[in-house]
Amino acid sequence: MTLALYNNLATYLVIGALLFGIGIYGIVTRRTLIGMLIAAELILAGSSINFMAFNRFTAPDPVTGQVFALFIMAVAAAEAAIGLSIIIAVYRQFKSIDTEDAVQLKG
Amino acid sequence: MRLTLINVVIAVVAAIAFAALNAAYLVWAERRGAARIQRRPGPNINGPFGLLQPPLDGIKLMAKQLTIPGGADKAMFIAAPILAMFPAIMSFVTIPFSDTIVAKNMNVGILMIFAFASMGGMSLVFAGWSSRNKYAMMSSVRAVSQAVAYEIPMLITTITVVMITGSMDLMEIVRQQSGSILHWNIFPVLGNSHNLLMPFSFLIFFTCTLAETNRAPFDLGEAESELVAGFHTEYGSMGFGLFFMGEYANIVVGSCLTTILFLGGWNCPFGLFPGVWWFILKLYLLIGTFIWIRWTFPRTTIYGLLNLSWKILIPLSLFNLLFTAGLLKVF
Amino acid sequence: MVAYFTEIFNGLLSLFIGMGITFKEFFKPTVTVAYPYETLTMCARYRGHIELVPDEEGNPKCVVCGLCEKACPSDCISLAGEKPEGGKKKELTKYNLDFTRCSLCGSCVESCSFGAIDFSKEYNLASTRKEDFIFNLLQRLEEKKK
Amino acid sequence: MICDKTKQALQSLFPKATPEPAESSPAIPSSEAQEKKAKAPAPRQDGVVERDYAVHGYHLDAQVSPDQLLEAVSILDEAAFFIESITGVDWIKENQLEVVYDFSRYDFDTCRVVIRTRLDRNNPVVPTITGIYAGANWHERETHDFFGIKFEGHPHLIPLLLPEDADFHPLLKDFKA
Amino acid sequence: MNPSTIASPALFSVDGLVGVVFLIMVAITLIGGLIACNSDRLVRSVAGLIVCFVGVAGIYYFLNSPFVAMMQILIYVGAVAVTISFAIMLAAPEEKKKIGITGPLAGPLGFGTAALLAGGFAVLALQTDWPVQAKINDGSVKQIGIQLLTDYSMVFELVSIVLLIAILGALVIARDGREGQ
Amino acid sequence: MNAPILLQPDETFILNVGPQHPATHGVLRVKMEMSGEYIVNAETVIGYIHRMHEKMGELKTYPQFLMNLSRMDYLGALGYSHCHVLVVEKASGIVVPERAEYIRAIMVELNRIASHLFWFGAFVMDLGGFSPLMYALQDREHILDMLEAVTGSRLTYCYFRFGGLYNDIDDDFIAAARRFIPRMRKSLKKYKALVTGNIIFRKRLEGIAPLTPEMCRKYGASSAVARGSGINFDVRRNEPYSVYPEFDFDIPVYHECDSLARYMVRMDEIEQSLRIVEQGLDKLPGGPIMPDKKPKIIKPPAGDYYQAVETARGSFGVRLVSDGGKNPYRLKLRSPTYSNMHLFDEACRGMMIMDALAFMGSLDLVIPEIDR
Repeated sequence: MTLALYNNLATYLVIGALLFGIGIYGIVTRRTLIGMLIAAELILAGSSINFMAFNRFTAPDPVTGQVFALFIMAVAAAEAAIGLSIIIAVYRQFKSIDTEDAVQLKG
Repeated sequence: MRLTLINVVIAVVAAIAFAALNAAYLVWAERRGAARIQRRPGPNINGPFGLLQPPLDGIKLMAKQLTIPGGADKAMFIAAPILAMFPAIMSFVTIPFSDTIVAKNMNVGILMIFAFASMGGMSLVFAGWSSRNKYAMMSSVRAVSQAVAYEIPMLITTITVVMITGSMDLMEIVRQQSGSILHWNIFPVLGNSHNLLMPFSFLIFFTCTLAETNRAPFDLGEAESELVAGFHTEYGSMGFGLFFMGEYANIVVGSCLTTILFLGGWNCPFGLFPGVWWFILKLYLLIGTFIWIRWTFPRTTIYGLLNLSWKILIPLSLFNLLFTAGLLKVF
Repeated sequence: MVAYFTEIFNGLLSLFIGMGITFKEFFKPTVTVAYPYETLTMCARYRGHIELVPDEEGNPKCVVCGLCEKACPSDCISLAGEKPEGGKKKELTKYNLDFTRCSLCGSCVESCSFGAIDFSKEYNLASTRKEDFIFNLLQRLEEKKK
Repeated sequence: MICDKTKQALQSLFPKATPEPAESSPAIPSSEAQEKKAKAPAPRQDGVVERDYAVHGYHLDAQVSPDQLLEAVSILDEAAFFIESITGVDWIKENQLEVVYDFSRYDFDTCRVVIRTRLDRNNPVVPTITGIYAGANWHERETHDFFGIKFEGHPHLIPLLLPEDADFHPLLKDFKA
Repeated sequence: MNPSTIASPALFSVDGLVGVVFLIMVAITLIGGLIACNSDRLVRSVAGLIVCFVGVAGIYYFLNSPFVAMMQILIYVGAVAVTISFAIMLAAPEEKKKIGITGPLAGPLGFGTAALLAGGFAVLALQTDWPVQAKINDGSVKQIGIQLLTDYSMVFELVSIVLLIAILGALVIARDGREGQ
Repeated sequence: MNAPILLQPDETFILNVGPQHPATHGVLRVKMEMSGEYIVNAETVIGYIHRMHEKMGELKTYPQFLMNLSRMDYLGALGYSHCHVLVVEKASGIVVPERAEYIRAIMVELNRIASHLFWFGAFVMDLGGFSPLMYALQDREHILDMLEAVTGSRLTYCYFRFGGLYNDIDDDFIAAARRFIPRMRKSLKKYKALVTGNIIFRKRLEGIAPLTPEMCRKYGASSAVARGSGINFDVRRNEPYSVYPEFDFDIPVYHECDSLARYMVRMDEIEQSLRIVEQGLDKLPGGPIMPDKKPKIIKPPAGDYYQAVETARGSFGVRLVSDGGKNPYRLKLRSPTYSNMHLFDEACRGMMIMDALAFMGSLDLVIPEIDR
């Protein structure tokens, strides 16, 4: 049975859920902004997998999910660019990318 | 599924063998070629024309101890050279050498090569970072900016070709160029587009290939007069050997891609007897040009390299893209 | 705009010119000598380490005046001689050259007014031991005589 | 021409000695008697002497006291001389160290100027000229290495050519290796 | 498509090997994800991220869409990971700094939350009886292109504007800091 | 140098370039304080192969010290010997036969070409081009062959003697030199097309490391470093010595002050040296190569003497302080690269490391000559 898992929707959904969980765990426990960004990318990947899986197994239109995954990628790329430029700006300001050190951001 | 899987397994093995053999003998060719250009004999002691030099060098490298510098990130230090080889071998899987010699033809073949080529840059970053060596670190920073800068014009130029052929399938791209040299994408006089700017596309693409494979004159990552040996300063033994093989495997992949996209793949220039030999001939002519260029020019600077990409290649390739789009609309 | 394109064009042209030159060189014959397999003949004035010059009978011409020893800037020559019983001239009993310190300046040969020492044409001297380069020139001369 | 001007300027450093007598002072009467210099029992007096270029290879030879040094060097700097070298000479018999500054010119108005100053061998201290000629830095460090002459105010007076921990001064005449 | 209805193929049959490859892909995805979130050096995190995304790309390949799989590698590995590692090199000169948890409870709490969420989703995924569509997409790029330029053309344009703004914004933010020096 | 200079002094790291680094041409160490690729501060550390030639000079007699000079600079050895013999001849009043002076000039100029050729190759190799080095070495080999046939050695010649020469040149040498001149001119054309005109090469050097004439003066720079900064200074012209006034040659001067100007000066100098050799061969007088009367033991009268010559690397000077004895009382060797190298610390601030190393190459360093 295990070797036929690739033909099963639930497998993909579980993988997506696990990635999502890993991402959430990372976001909570990570202390640096870059670490958080990496964790956020994992969450996005988890949701992408869900879209792709539904696209493969259940969607009436066979490309909708793929299009969504592509959009998620575009948004993730934009997010990475903006996020990292913010991180660099924060670093320039505080000489650290540790969230604890950047508390002054709260104003 | 049955045949493809076996094909993939065979292909991966064949690709590794091809890459390793190529790497070994391209080193020999490079040394002989450089020697000829400099009017020296080059390696000529081991075997006829020094042909046994590469395997002996390989044995020497394997016999050496792999030293890991203190303070280095061990796991990544070991992983980096493997990561350098991996993308090139994956790319071989989808490269069609002829009508029949292809491991797994994909309808997104170009994309696959670019996807894996983009991983190559990361291996330099990891190697440089994990060595804990300032020269290696500087080299990896250079490698990143170089990889980013040259991927863009390369992809734009590739899109130009994809627009002409209307396919990302490498075999389909070659098939559309069948016939004489005038059908090839480099001079598409009789092809499905009459784009006069294609020779320039070819030049842009070739330049980007040089830069993406870290070859002279864009070998800033291992600029020996500045960074000693760059990202592989701390590597010895097969770690160095893998980087070396990876570099040559990347050259082969880059040349294969250039051949397929612009030089008509396995088609003959006169439209006769297409076959794998034409592909091999073109491939090695291109690689010869790589070697020829390396031993002719000095190295660029890092800002010269970035200026070339952002100020010359990207505007020109974008203009070329628009021109091609307009041409396709008109005809 | 025109300048932009002329620069690109001229740049490309210079690159092709350069490649043309290396292409031409590619087909020229090699100029190097595969050293251990082929060797060059040394020119007549080549200055190797010094060697004692024999007279017609094969004995050293040296008269043990010691000028070479004095002329040497690096003190690499040490020689000794003694008057044999009944003989008029001093005879050479020891002539050592410490080649590890020699800088091949040729002062010794120049200082010799009897033509008793000369440069050898040996150039491929290699050894793993320092002692191999302390030459006993007298002994070398005797070996040559045989 | 620039030689004369520089000579005038340098001579103004020595108010009490009138220009010509300084040259014919008993210690150094003329360039012909130069040979006696080393053997002369009394060290040379401060002053400017014009030398025969064909014999000595320089035009002006000025001996100044250490506190006049900066002034003399400034005169040369204003006259656009470049620094050729700085070195020392150990006059052990007179228990003195001499610091020799060579200056020359880039233009065709050739004039080589040598400025020397004599120091007590037991306490050789001389002001640095790195403030005027940045290129004196290494030359002074080298002179410090070889003679132990201290250049007061030098920004980085550590051994240059000798090992970092060298505490010997090899060009002193009483140095034995 | 109830799991129980599918017979498991033999291990050394072709289908079985495909299954093994799939499991390897899943494993490297999860292991990569764990490395990305748990390593104490950021560069290792990036390496984990890359491994994870290569695995995700493999999973996409199994979902019959090689195009998205390749785009996943191209964009995430070639662009996002490179950018992140660039940022690490620019911003984190001291790597030895402890990147730990924010408080004594944050670890267990984070783990609890994550486990709860992931477990919930997983249970939901396994319990629901998903409607099954027999039609399987052919993974063709053409279809995606047509969809992008017809049904989703507005979104497509908006995404390009978002990307443009992101690039400009990133440049502005990064430059501001530099001029402040 | 279009890139903005990103100087963040609080985020610098120290990069040790040397003593075993492929770009430093020997055992030179530069401690660079870097901010990314930019140099904030540099400190050159020299002296790794210091041999105390000056003390050796004091301990040896004049003839014994002769061969030390050629060890100072292994690429342009003859110029250094020339200076030493000139100052001792001047001090002891030895008159050198005209033929010997002509031969000296020819030899020194050939040696200068050889040195510049090696520099050319090594410089292009610093910039990453390897083949020009081999081409330059091939041309240099012709010169070395010629010099070897006359002097007996290839690199560290001990050819000049007080009053004349070690031995005379023969017809073979003259024929070889005459053959060499057109061949070298042809090679120069090749270098011009292969290297000088190359866009990559020019882009790397144009505007890099501008040295103002004022800075050259403060550091006492000479040779191409000064002439590339618009200073028309060549000891052969400014203080003519030997038979140089007899020759018609130009001093190449460039006003761009950048690394390319320094490169161009040296390449033009090769051409000028060829002209000198050509004229020297034409004008070569007959006669002896050693003076008729020469003191048996060299004992210059007490006093101090200075002689400067233009070697391949710039204005080399020997200050001889004699006390009338057999040994010099003090022998100061003023080496040109010492002053030229000193510039580097100040000039490379704010430069990128690759430009700084290109700049270092353009200074034409020979480390034994700095360290003496």
